[in-house]
Amino acid sequence: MSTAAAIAAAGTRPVRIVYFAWVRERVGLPEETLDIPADLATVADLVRWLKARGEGYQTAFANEAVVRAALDHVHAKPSAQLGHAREIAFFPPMTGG
Amino acid sequence: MSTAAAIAAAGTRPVRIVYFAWVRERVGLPEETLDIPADLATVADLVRWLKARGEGYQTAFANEAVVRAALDHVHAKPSAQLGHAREIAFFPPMTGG
Amino acid sequence: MTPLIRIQHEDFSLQDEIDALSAGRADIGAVVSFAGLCRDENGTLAGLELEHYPGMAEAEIGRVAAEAAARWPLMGLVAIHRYGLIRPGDQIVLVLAASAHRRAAFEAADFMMDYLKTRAPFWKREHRIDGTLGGWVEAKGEDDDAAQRWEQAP
Amino acid sequence: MTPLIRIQHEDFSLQDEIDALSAGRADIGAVVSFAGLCRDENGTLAGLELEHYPGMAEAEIGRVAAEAAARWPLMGLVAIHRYGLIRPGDQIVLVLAASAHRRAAFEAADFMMDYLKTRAPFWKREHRIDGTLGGWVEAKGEDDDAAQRWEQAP
Repeated sequence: MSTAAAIAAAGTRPVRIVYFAWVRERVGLPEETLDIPADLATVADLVRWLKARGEGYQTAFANEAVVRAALDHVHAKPSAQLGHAREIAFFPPMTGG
Repeated sequence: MSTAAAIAAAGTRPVRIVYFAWVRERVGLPEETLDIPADLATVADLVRWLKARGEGYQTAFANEAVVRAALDHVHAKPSAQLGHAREIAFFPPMTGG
Repeated sequence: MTPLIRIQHEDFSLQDEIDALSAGRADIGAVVSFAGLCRDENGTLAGLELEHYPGMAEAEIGRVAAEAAARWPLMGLVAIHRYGLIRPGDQIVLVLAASAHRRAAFEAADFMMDYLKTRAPFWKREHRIDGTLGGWVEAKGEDDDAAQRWEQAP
Repeated sequence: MTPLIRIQHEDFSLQDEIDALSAGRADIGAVVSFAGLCRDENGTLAGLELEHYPGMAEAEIGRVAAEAAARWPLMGLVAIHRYGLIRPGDQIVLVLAASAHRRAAFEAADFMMDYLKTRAPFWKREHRIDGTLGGWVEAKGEDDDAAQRWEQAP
Protein backbone atom coordinates (compact mmCIF):
# COMPACT_ATOMS: atom_id res chain seq x y z
CA MET A 1 0.00 0.00 0.00
CA SER A 2 1.42 3.40 -0.98
CA THR A 3 1.86 6.26 1.53
CA ALA A 4 -0.95 8.21 -0.10
CA ALA A 5 -3.21 5.24 0.08
CA ALA A 6 -2.25 4.75 3.73
CA ILE A 7 -3.19 8.34 4.52
CA ALA A 8 -6.45 7.99 2.63
CA ALA A 9 -7.18 4.79 4.55
CA ALA A 10 -6.42 6.54 7.84
CA GLY A 11 -9.02 9.13 6.85
CA THR A 12 -7.31 12.24 8.25
CA ARG A 13 -3.96 13.98 8.33
CA PRO A 14 -2.68 16.71 10.64
CA VAL A 15 -1.98 20.19 9.23
CA ARG A 16 -1.01 23.43 10.88
CA ILE A 17 -3.35 26.24 9.92
CA VAL A 18 -2.36 29.86 10.54
CA TYR A 19 -4.48 32.99 10.30
CA PHE A 20 -3.54 36.65 9.97
CA ALA A 21 -5.06 40.10 10.43
CA TRP A 22 -8.88 40.15 10.36
CA VAL A 23 -9.07 36.50 9.36
CA ARG A 24 -7.21 35.72 12.59
CA GLU A 25 -9.56 37.96 14.58
CA ARG A 26 -12.71 36.41 13.13
CA VAL A 27 -11.51 32.83 13.52
CA GLY A 28 -10.48 33.81 17.04
CA LEU A 29 -7.02 32.26 17.09
CA PRO A 30 -3.68 32.76 15.38
CA GLU A 31 -3.04 29.11 14.58
CA GLU A 32 -4.21 25.60 15.21
CA THR A 33 -3.27 22.09 14.21
CA LEU A 34 -6.24 20.20 12.80
CA ASP A 35 -6.74 16.67 11.55
CA ILE A 36 -8.28 17.32 8.18
CA PRO A 37 -9.98 14.70 6.01
CA ALA A 38 -7.39 13.20 3.69
CA ASP A 39 -9.81 13.49 0.80
CA LEU A 40 -9.92 17.30 0.87
CA ALA A 41 -8.35 18.06 -2.49
CA THR A 42 -8.09 21.84 -2.84
CA VAL A 43 -7.78 25.04 -0.83
CA ALA A 44 -11.45 25.71 -1.58
CA ASP A 45 -12.38 22.27 -0.22
CA LEU A 46 -10.53 23.06 3.03
CA VAL A 47 -12.30 26.43 3.31
CA ARG A 48 -15.70 24.70 2.99
CA TRP A 49 -14.67 22.17 5.63
CA LEU A 50 -13.50 24.95 7.99
CA LYS A 51 -16.75 26.89 7.54
CA ALA A 52 -18.65 23.86 8.81
CA ARG A 53 -16.68 24.06 12.08
CA GLY A 54 -18.41 27.13 13.45
CA GLU A 55 -19.45 30.74 13.33
CA GLY A 56 -15.96 32.28 13.57
CA TYR A 57 -14.90 30.44 10.45
CA GLN A 58 -18.12 31.35 8.68
CA THR A 59 -17.53 35.03 9.42
CA ALA A 60 -13.87 34.85 8.41
CA PHE A 61 -14.69 33.15 5.12
CA ALA A 62 -18.01 34.90 4.47
CA ASN A 63 -16.57 36.29 1.27
CA GLU A 64 -14.36 33.44 0.12
CA ALA A 65 -13.12 35.36 -2.91
CA VAL A 66 -11.45 37.94 -0.65
CA VAL A 67 -9.48 35.62 1.64
CA ARG A 68 -6.05 34.63 0.34
CA ALA A 69 -4.23 31.40 1.07
CA ALA A 70 -0.67 30.12 1.15
CA LEU A 71 0.59 26.55 1.16
CA ASP A 72 3.92 26.17 2.94
CA HIS A 73 4.68 29.89 2.50
CA VAL A 74 3.69 30.03 -1.17
CA HIS A 75 0.60 31.90 -2.40
CA ALA A 76 -2.11 29.50 -3.56
CA LYS A 77 -5.39 29.96 -5.41
CA PRO A 78 -8.66 28.38 -4.20
CA SER A 79 -8.26 25.76 -6.92
CA ALA A 80 -4.72 24.82 -5.77
CA GLN A 81 -4.20 21.22 -4.66
CA LEU A 82 -3.42 20.92 -0.96
CA GLY A 83 -0.94 18.16 -1.78
CA HIS A 84 1.32 17.43 1.17
CA ALA A 85 1.28 20.99 2.52
CA ARG A 86 2.10 21.05 6.23
CA GLU A 87 1.32 24.69 6.93
CA ILE A 88 -1.70 26.35 5.38
CA ALA A 89 -2.29 30.07 5.88
CA PHE A 90 -5.35 32.26 5.39
CA PHE A 91 -5.22 36.04 5.36
CA PRO A 92 -6.74 39.19 3.82
CA PRO A 93 -5.22 40.86 0.75
CA MET A 94 -1.78 42.19 1.67
CA THR A 95 -1.30 45.84 2.60
CA GLY A 96 2.44 46.00 3.20
CA GLY A 97 4.93 48.22 1.46
CA MET B 1 18.89 108.15 -30.02
CA SER B 2 17.82 104.87 -28.37
CA THR B 3 20.20 102.76 -26.31
CA ALA B 4 20.25 100.08 -29.00
CA ALA B 5 21.01 102.66 -31.64
CA ALA B 6 23.77 104.09 -29.43
CA ILE B 7 25.37 100.65 -29.11
CA ALA B 8 25.09 100.09 -32.84
CA ALA B 9 26.69 103.48 -33.46
CA ALA B 10 29.49 102.67 -31.01
CA GLY B 11 30.09 99.53 -33.05
CA THR B 12 30.98 97.18 -30.20
CA ARG B 13 29.76 96.07 -26.81
CA PRO B 14 31.61 94.23 -24.03
CA VAL B 15 30.58 90.68 -23.15
CA ARG B 16 32.05 88.16 -20.77
CA ILE B 17 32.73 84.85 -22.52
CA VAL B 18 33.36 81.72 -20.46
CA TYR B 19 34.61 78.32 -21.65
CA PHE B 20 34.44 74.91 -20.03
CA ALA B 21 36.07 71.48 -20.30
CA TRP B 22 37.82 70.83 -23.64
CA VAL B 23 36.47 74.03 -25.15
CA ARG B 24 38.31 75.88 -22.36
CA GLU B 25 41.47 73.87 -23.00
CA ARG B 26 41.42 74.49 -26.75
CA VAL B 27 40.68 78.19 -26.46
CA GLY B 28 43.40 78.31 -23.82
CA LEU B 29 41.61 80.33 -21.17
CA PRO B 30 38.63 79.94 -18.85
CA GLU B 31 37.09 83.33 -19.54
CA GLU B 32 37.65 86.66 -21.18
CA THR B 33 35.80 89.91 -21.67
CA LEU B 34 35.67 90.88 -25.33
CA ASP B 35 34.28 93.87 -27.16
CA ILE B 36 32.15 92.18 -29.77
CA PRO B 37 30.65 93.87 -32.81
CA ALA B 38 27.21 95.13 -31.94
CA ASP B 39 25.86 93.76 -35.19
CA LEU B 40 26.55 90.11 -34.31
CA ALA B 41 23.01 88.80 -34.17
CA THR B 42 23.16 85.14 -33.14
CA VAL B 43 25.23 82.63 -31.21
CA ALA B 44 26.41 81.23 -34.56
CA ASP B 45 27.50 84.72 -35.65
CA LEU B 46 29.58 85.04 -32.48
CA VAL B 47 31.18 81.64 -33.07
CA ARG B 48 32.21 82.67 -36.59
CA TRP B 49 33.65 85.92 -35.22
CA LEU B 50 35.58 84.03 -32.51
CA LYS B 51 37.00 81.55 -35.03
CA ALA B 52 38.53 84.46 -36.92
CA ARG B 53 40.48 85.40 -33.78
CA GLY B 54 42.96 82.54 -33.96
CA GLU B 55 43.89 78.90 -34.00
CA GLY B 56 42.72 78.05 -30.45
CA TYR B 57 39.22 79.18 -31.29
CA GLN B 58 39.31 77.37 -34.62
CA THR B 59 40.23 74.13 -32.86
CA ALA B 60 37.64 74.64 -30.17
CA PHE B 61 34.87 75.31 -32.68
CA ALA B 62 36.13 72.95 -35.42
CA ASN B 63 32.87 71.04 -35.13
CA GLU B 64 30.41 73.82 -34.41
CA ALA B 65 27.48 71.42 -34.13
CA VAL B 66 29.07 69.80 -31.07
CA VAL B 67 29.79 72.89 -28.98
CA ARG B 68 26.91 74.04 -26.78
CA ALA B 69 26.22 77.60 -25.71
CA ALA B 70 24.43 79.38 -22.90
CA LEU B 71 23.31 83.01 -22.69
CA ASP B 72 23.26 84.34 -19.13
CA HIS B 73 23.08 80.78 -17.71
CA VAL B 74 20.37 79.58 -20.10
CA HIS B 75 21.02 76.99 -22.82
CA ALA B 76 20.90 78.58 -26.28
CA LYS B 77 20.87 77.18 -29.81
CA PRO B 78 23.22 78.46 -32.54
CA SER B 79 20.27 80.35 -34.01
CA ALA B 80 19.48 82.09 -30.69
CA GLN B 81 19.67 85.89 -30.68
CA LEU B 82 22.48 87.22 -28.50
CA GLY B 83 20.19 90.03 -27.37
CA HIS B 84 21.60 91.83 -24.37
CA ALA B 85 23.32 88.75 -22.93
CA ARG B 86 26.18 89.75 -20.63
CA GLU B 87 27.72 86.33 -20.11
CA ILE B 88 28.01 83.88 -22.97
CA ALA B 89 29.30 80.37 -22.33
CA PHE B 90 30.63 77.68 -24.65
CA PHE B 91 31.12 74.07 -23.59
CA PRO B 92 30.97 70.43 -24.77
CA PRO B 93 27.83 68.30 -24.33
CA MET B 94 27.24 67.81 -20.61
CA THR B 95 28.39 64.63 -18.86
CA GLY B 96 27.20 65.20 -15.32
CA GLY B 97 24.85 63.04 -13.32
CA MET C 1 24.35 38.86 -6.68
CA THR C 2 22.57 37.69 -3.54
CA PRO C 3 19.59 39.88 -2.58
CA LEU C 4 19.62 41.07 1.01
CA ILE C 5 16.22 40.71 2.67
CA ARG C 6 15.48 41.77 6.21
CA ILE C 7 12.23 41.72 8.15
CA GLN C 8 12.76 43.69 11.34
CA HIS C 9 11.15 46.06 13.79
CA GLU C 10 14.20 48.35 13.94
CA ASP C 11 14.54 51.40 11.71
CA PHE C 12 17.09 51.41 8.89
CA SER C 13 19.49 53.89 7.29
CA LEU C 14 19.50 54.25 3.50
CA GLN C 15 23.03 55.57 3.52
CA ASP C 16 24.29 52.60 5.55
CA GLU C 17 22.66 50.19 3.11
CA ILE C 18 24.12 51.95 0.06
CA ASP C 19 27.55 52.09 1.68
CA ALA C 20 27.39 48.37 2.49
CA LEU C 21 26.38 47.55 -1.09
CA SER C 22 29.13 49.60 -2.70
CA ALA C 23 31.94 48.92 -0.23
CA GLY C 24 35.10 47.66 -1.90
CA ARG C 25 33.79 47.82 -5.45
CA ALA C 26 33.56 50.43 -8.19
CA ASP C 27 31.35 48.80 -10.78
CA ILE C 28 28.06 50.21 -9.45
CA GLY C 29 27.03 53.40 -11.21
CA ALA C 30 23.44 53.80 -10.07
CA VAL C 31 21.53 53.07 -6.90
CA VAL C 32 17.79 53.70 -6.83
CA SER C 33 16.03 53.45 -3.53
CA PHE C 34 12.44 53.60 -2.44
CA ALA C 35 11.56 54.46 1.14
CA GLY C 36 7.94 54.08 2.21
CA LEU C 37 6.88 56.24 5.14
CA CYS C 38 3.93 56.03 7.51
CA ARG C 39 1.35 58.63 6.43
CA ASP C 40 -1.22 60.24 8.64
CA GLU C 41 -3.87 61.49 6.24
CA ASN C 42 -6.29 62.97 8.77
CA GLY C 43 -4.15 63.91 11.73
CA THR C 44 -5.84 61.17 13.77
CA LEU C 45 -3.23 58.44 13.54
CA ALA C 46 -1.10 57.38 16.50
CA GLY C 47 0.63 54.79 14.38
CA LEU C 48 0.29 51.83 12.05
CA GLU C 49 0.62 48.35 13.44
CA LEU C 50 2.19 46.05 10.91
CA GLU C 51 1.43 42.37 11.26
CA HIS C 52 3.38 39.94 9.12
CA TYR C 53 3.70 36.25 8.41
CA PRO C 54 7.18 35.27 9.67
CA GLY C 55 8.94 32.89 7.34
CA MET C 56 6.66 33.55 4.40
CA ALA C 57 7.52 37.27 4.40
CA GLU C 58 11.21 36.52 3.86
CA ALA C 59 10.45 33.72 1.38
CA GLU C 60 8.02 35.75 -0.72
CA ILE C 61 10.19 38.87 -0.85
CA GLY C 62 13.05 36.55 -1.77
CA ARG C 63 11.03 35.22 -4.71
CA VAL C 64 10.21 38.75 -5.88
CA ALA C 65 13.89 39.69 -5.55
CA ALA C 66 14.94 36.63 -7.54
CA GLU C 67 12.55 37.67 -10.32
CA ALA C 68 14.02 41.17 -10.35
CA ALA C 69 17.56 39.75 -10.46
CA ALA C 70 16.59 37.58 -13.42
CA ARG C 71 15.09 40.50 -15.34
CA TRP C 72 17.70 43.22 -14.78
CA PRO C 73 21.53 43.19 -14.58
CA LEU C 74 21.68 44.07 -10.90
CA MET C 75 24.77 44.38 -8.74
CA GLY C 76 22.87 44.72 -5.51
CA LEU C 77 19.32 44.41 -4.26
CA VAL C 78 18.11 45.17 -0.75
CA ALA C 79 14.61 44.89 0.69
CA ILE C 80 13.91 45.77 4.30
CA HIS C 81 10.38 45.68 5.70
CA ARG C 82 9.57 46.70 9.24
CA TYR C 83 6.84 45.23 11.43
CA GLY C 84 5.25 46.27 14.71
CA LEU C 85 4.07 49.76 15.60
CA ILE C 86 5.32 52.46 13.25
CA ARG C 87 4.73 56.15 14.04
CA PRO C 88 3.53 58.70 11.47
CA GLY C 89 6.47 60.00 9.43
CA ASP C 90 8.61 56.96 10.24
CA GLN C 91 10.04 54.61 7.64
CA ILE C 92 8.23 51.33 6.89
CA VAL C 93 9.93 49.79 3.90
CA LEU C 94 13.12 50.17 1.89
CA VAL C 95 13.98 48.81 -1.51
CA LEU C 96 17.36 49.52 -3.02
CA ALA C 97 18.52 48.39 -6.46
CA ALA C 98 22.07 48.87 -7.74
CA SER C 99 23.31 48.49 -11.29
CA ALA C 100 25.95 49.82 -13.65
CA HIS C 101 23.40 52.16 -15.23
CA ARG C 102 20.32 53.96 -14.04
CA ARG C 103 17.59 52.44 -16.21
CA ALA C 104 17.96 48.94 -14.72
CA ALA C 105 18.15 50.32 -11.19
CA PHE C 106 15.00 52.44 -11.62
CA GLU C 107 12.99 49.64 -13.19
CA ALA C 108 14.06 47.00 -10.68
CA ALA C 109 13.22 49.20 -7.67
CA ASP C 110 9.86 50.11 -9.20
CA PHE C 111 9.10 46.43 -9.93
CA MET C 112 10.11 45.36 -6.41
CA MET C 113 7.74 47.87 -4.82
CA ASP C 114 4.80 46.96 -7.03
CA TYR C 115 5.21 43.29 -6.14
CA LEU C 116 5.96 43.87 -2.48
CA LYS C 117 2.67 45.74 -2.20
CA THR C 118 0.61 42.88 -3.61
CA ARG C 119 2.59 39.79 -2.60
CA ALA C 120 4.47 40.38 0.66
CA PRO C 121 2.40 39.06 3.61
CA PHE C 122 2.05 42.23 5.69
CA TRP C 123 -1.13 43.83 7.00
CA LYS C 124 -1.54 47.32 8.35
CA ARG C 125 -3.94 48.38 11.08
CA GLU C 126 -4.53 51.87 12.38
CA HIS C 127 -4.06 52.96 15.97
CA ARG C 128 -5.74 56.30 16.59
CA ILE C 129 -4.53 59.09 18.82
CA ASP C 130 -7.75 58.86 20.85
CA GLY C 131 -6.61 55.41 21.95
CA THR C 132 -9.06 53.45 19.82
CA LEU C 133 -8.09 50.79 17.39
CA GLY C 134 -8.88 51.69 13.79
CA GLY C 135 -9.67 49.26 11.03
CA TRP C 136 -7.35 47.14 8.95
CA VAL C 137 -6.11 49.11 5.97
CA GLU C 138 -7.84 47.89 2.82
CA ALA C 139 -5.87 46.69 -0.18
CA LYS C 140 -6.04 48.98 -3.19
CA GLY C 141 -7.03 47.79 -6.62
CA GLU C 142 -4.50 50.21 -8.06
CA ASP C 143 -1.72 48.18 -6.44
CA ASP C 144 -2.83 45.10 -8.36
CA ASP C 145 -2.96 47.19 -11.53
CA ALA C 146 0.56 48.46 -10.85
CA ALA C 147 1.87 44.92 -10.44
CA GLN C 148 0.12 43.89 -13.66
CA ARG C 149 2.30 46.34 -15.61
CA TRP C 150 5.22 43.95 -15.24
CA GLU C 151 3.51 40.85 -16.56
CA GLN C 152 5.14 39.81 -19.77
CA ALA C 153 3.04 39.08 -22.81
CA PRO C 154 2.74 35.29 -23.33
CA MET D 1 7.25 72.95 -2.23
CA THR D 2 10.65 74.58 -2.73
CA PRO D 3 13.20 72.28 -4.36
CA LEU D 4 16.52 72.05 -2.52
CA ILE D 5 19.49 72.29 -4.87
CA ARG D 6 23.08 72.05 -3.75
CA ILE D 7 26.29 72.06 -5.78
CA GLN D 8 29.11 71.06 -3.48
CA HIS D 9 32.36 69.15 -3.24
CA GLU D 10 31.41 67.47 0.04
CA ASP D 11 29.76 64.06 0.16
CA PHE D 12 26.13 63.73 1.19
CA SER D 13 23.99 61.33 3.22
CA LEU D 14 20.76 60.05 1.72
CA GLN D 15 19.33 59.33 5.13
CA ASP D 16 20.04 62.87 6.35
CA GLU D 17 18.31 64.31 3.30
CA ILE D 18 15.25 62.09 3.72
CA ASP D 19 15.08 62.88 7.43
CA ALA D 20 15.28 66.62 6.70
CA LEU D 21 12.51 66.34 4.10
CA SER D 22 10.14 64.40 6.30
CA ALA D 23 10.87 66.10 9.64
CA GLY D 24 7.74 67.35 11.38
CA ARG D 25 5.29 66.12 8.78
CA ALA D 26 3.39 62.91 8.08
CA ASP D 27 1.93 63.49 4.62
CA ILE D 28 4.85 61.98 2.69
CA GLY D 29 4.28 58.32 1.85
CA ALA D 30 7.02 57.68 -0.70
CA VAL D 31 10.56 58.89 -1.20
CA VAL D 32 12.45 57.74 -4.27
CA SER D 33 16.11 58.52 -4.47
CA PHE D 34 18.77 58.11 -7.10
CA ALA D 35 22.42 58.05 -6.13
CA GLY D 36 24.98 58.11 -8.93
CA LEU D 37 28.37 56.62 -8.06
CA CYS D 38 31.79 56.96 -9.68
CA ARG D 39 32.43 53.80 -11.72
CA ASP D 40 35.83 52.41 -12.62
CA GLU D 41 35.15 50.22 -15.63
CA ASN D 42 38.69 49.04 -16.31
CA GLY D 43 40.43 49.22 -12.94
CA THR D 44 42.57 52.09 -14.25
CA LEU D 45 40.74 55.05 -12.75
CA ALA D 46 42.16 57.14 -9.91
CA GLY D 47 39.11 59.35 -9.95
CA LEU D 48 36.79 61.52 -11.99
CA GLU D 49 37.33 65.26 -11.98
CA LEU D 50 34.03 67.06 -12.27
CA GLU D 51 34.12 70.55 -13.71
CA HIS D 52 30.97 72.65 -13.53
CA TYR D 53 29.65 76.04 -14.48
CA PRO D 54 28.98 77.83 -11.18
CA GLY D 55 25.77 79.79 -11.22
CA MET D 56 24.37 78.08 -14.27
CA ALA D 57 24.54 74.65 -12.59
CA GLU D 58 22.23 75.80 -9.78
CA ALA D 59 20.01 77.74 -12.20
CA GLU D 60 19.62 74.90 -14.70
CA ILE D 61 18.96 72.22 -12.09
CA GLY D 62 16.48 74.67 -10.57
CA ARG D 63 14.64 74.89 -13.89
CA VAL D 64 14.54 71.09 -14.23
CA ALA D 65 13.26 70.84 -10.65
CA ALA D 66 10.57 73.45 -11.34
CA GLU D 67 9.43 71.38 -14.34
CA ALA D 68 9.25 68.26 -12.19
CA ALA D 69 7.30 70.14 -9.51
CA ALA D 70 4.83 71.32 -12.15
CA ARG D 71 4.30 67.81 -13.52
CA TRP D 72 3.98 65.75 -10.34
CA PRO D 73 2.36 66.41 -6.94
CA LEU D 74 5.62 66.51 -5.02
CA MET D 75 6.10 67.24 -1.34
CA GLY D 76 9.87 67.41 -1.54
CA LEU D 77 12.57 67.49 -4.19
CA VAL D 78 16.30 67.46 -3.56
CA ALA D 79 19.15 67.54 -6.06
CA ILE D 80 22.76 67.50 -4.93
CA HIS D 81 25.61 67.38 -7.44
CA ARG D 82 29.24 67.18 -6.39
CA TYR D 83 32.20 68.70 -8.22
CA GLY D 84 35.96 68.28 -7.93
CA LEU D 85 37.80 64.98 -7.71
CA ILE D 86 35.59 62.00 -6.95
CA ARG D 87 37.10 58.59 -6.19
CA PRO D 88 35.83 55.32 -7.67
CA GLY D 89 32.88 54.03 -5.66
CA ASP D 90 32.11 57.47 -4.21
CA GLN D 91 28.82 59.29 -4.67
CA ILE D 92 28.51 61.95 -7.38
CA VAL D 93 24.88 62.93 -7.55
CA LEU D 94 21.71 62.56 -5.53
CA VAL D 95 18.13 63.14 -6.56
CA LEU D 96 15.34 62.62 -4.09
CA ALA D 97 11.63 63.01 -4.81
CA ALA D 98 8.93 62.78 -2.14
CA SER D 99 5.21 62.44 -2.67
CA ALA D 100 2.12 60.98 -1.03
CA HIS D 101 2.29 57.95 -3.33
CA ARG D 102 5.04 56.05 -5.06
CA ARG D 103 4.19 56.56 -8.74
CA ALA D 104 4.78 60.33 -8.66
CA ALA D 105 7.98 59.92 -6.65
CA PHE D 106 9.40 57.32 -9.04
CA GLU D 107 8.55 59.28 -12.16
CA ALA D 108 9.83 62.60 -10.83
CA ALA D 109 13.18 61.13 -9.74
CA ASP D 110 13.55 59.35 -13.08
CA PHE D 111 12.72 62.57 -14.97
CA MET D 112 15.14 64.62 -12.87
CA MET D 113 18.02 62.26 -13.63
CA ASP D 114 17.32 62.11 -17.35
CA TYR D 115 17.34 65.90 -17.55
CA LEU D 116 20.27 66.39 -15.20
CA LYS D 117 22.35 64.17 -17.47
CA THR D 118 21.63 66.21 -20.58
CA ARG D 119 21.12 69.74 -19.21
CA ALA D 120 23.18 70.27 -16.05
CA PRO D 121 26.51 71.95 -16.92
CA PHE D 122 28.96 69.39 -15.56
CA TRP D 123 31.82 67.68 -17.38
CA LYS D 124 33.75 64.62 -16.28
CA ARG D 125 37.39 63.93 -16.96
CA GLU D 126 39.33 60.81 -16.04
CA HIS D 127 42.41 60.76 -13.84
CA ARG D 128 44.23 57.46 -14.19
CA ILE D 129 46.05 55.52 -11.48
CA ASP D 130 49.28 55.75 -13.50
CA GLY D 131 49.18 59.51 -12.92
CA THR D 132 48.19 60.48 -16.44
CA LEU D 133 45.20 62.56 -17.30
CA GLY D 134 42.56 60.67 -19.28
CA GLY D 135 40.15 62.19 -21.75
CA TRP D 136 36.95 64.04 -21.13
CA VAL D 137 34.07 61.61 -20.81
CA GLU D 138 31.94 61.71 -23.95
CA ALA D 139 28.24 62.41 -23.80
CA LYS D 140 26.03 59.45 -24.64
CA GLY D 141 23.31 59.59 -27.25
CA GLU D 142 21.25 57.30 -25.05
CA ASP D 143 21.05 60.08 -22.45
CA ASP D 144 19.43 62.37 -25.01
CA ASP D 145 17.04 59.56 -25.94
CA ALA D 146 16.19 59.06 -22.26
CA ALA D 147 15.40 62.76 -21.84
CA GLN D 148 13.25 62.66 -24.98
CA ARG D 149 10.90 60.17 -23.30
CA TRP D 150 9.49 62.99 -21.18
CA GLU D 151 8.68 65.38 -24.03
CA GLN D 152 4.95 65.84 -24.20
CA ALA D 153 3.17 65.53 -27.50
CA PRO D 154 2.43 69.01 -28.92
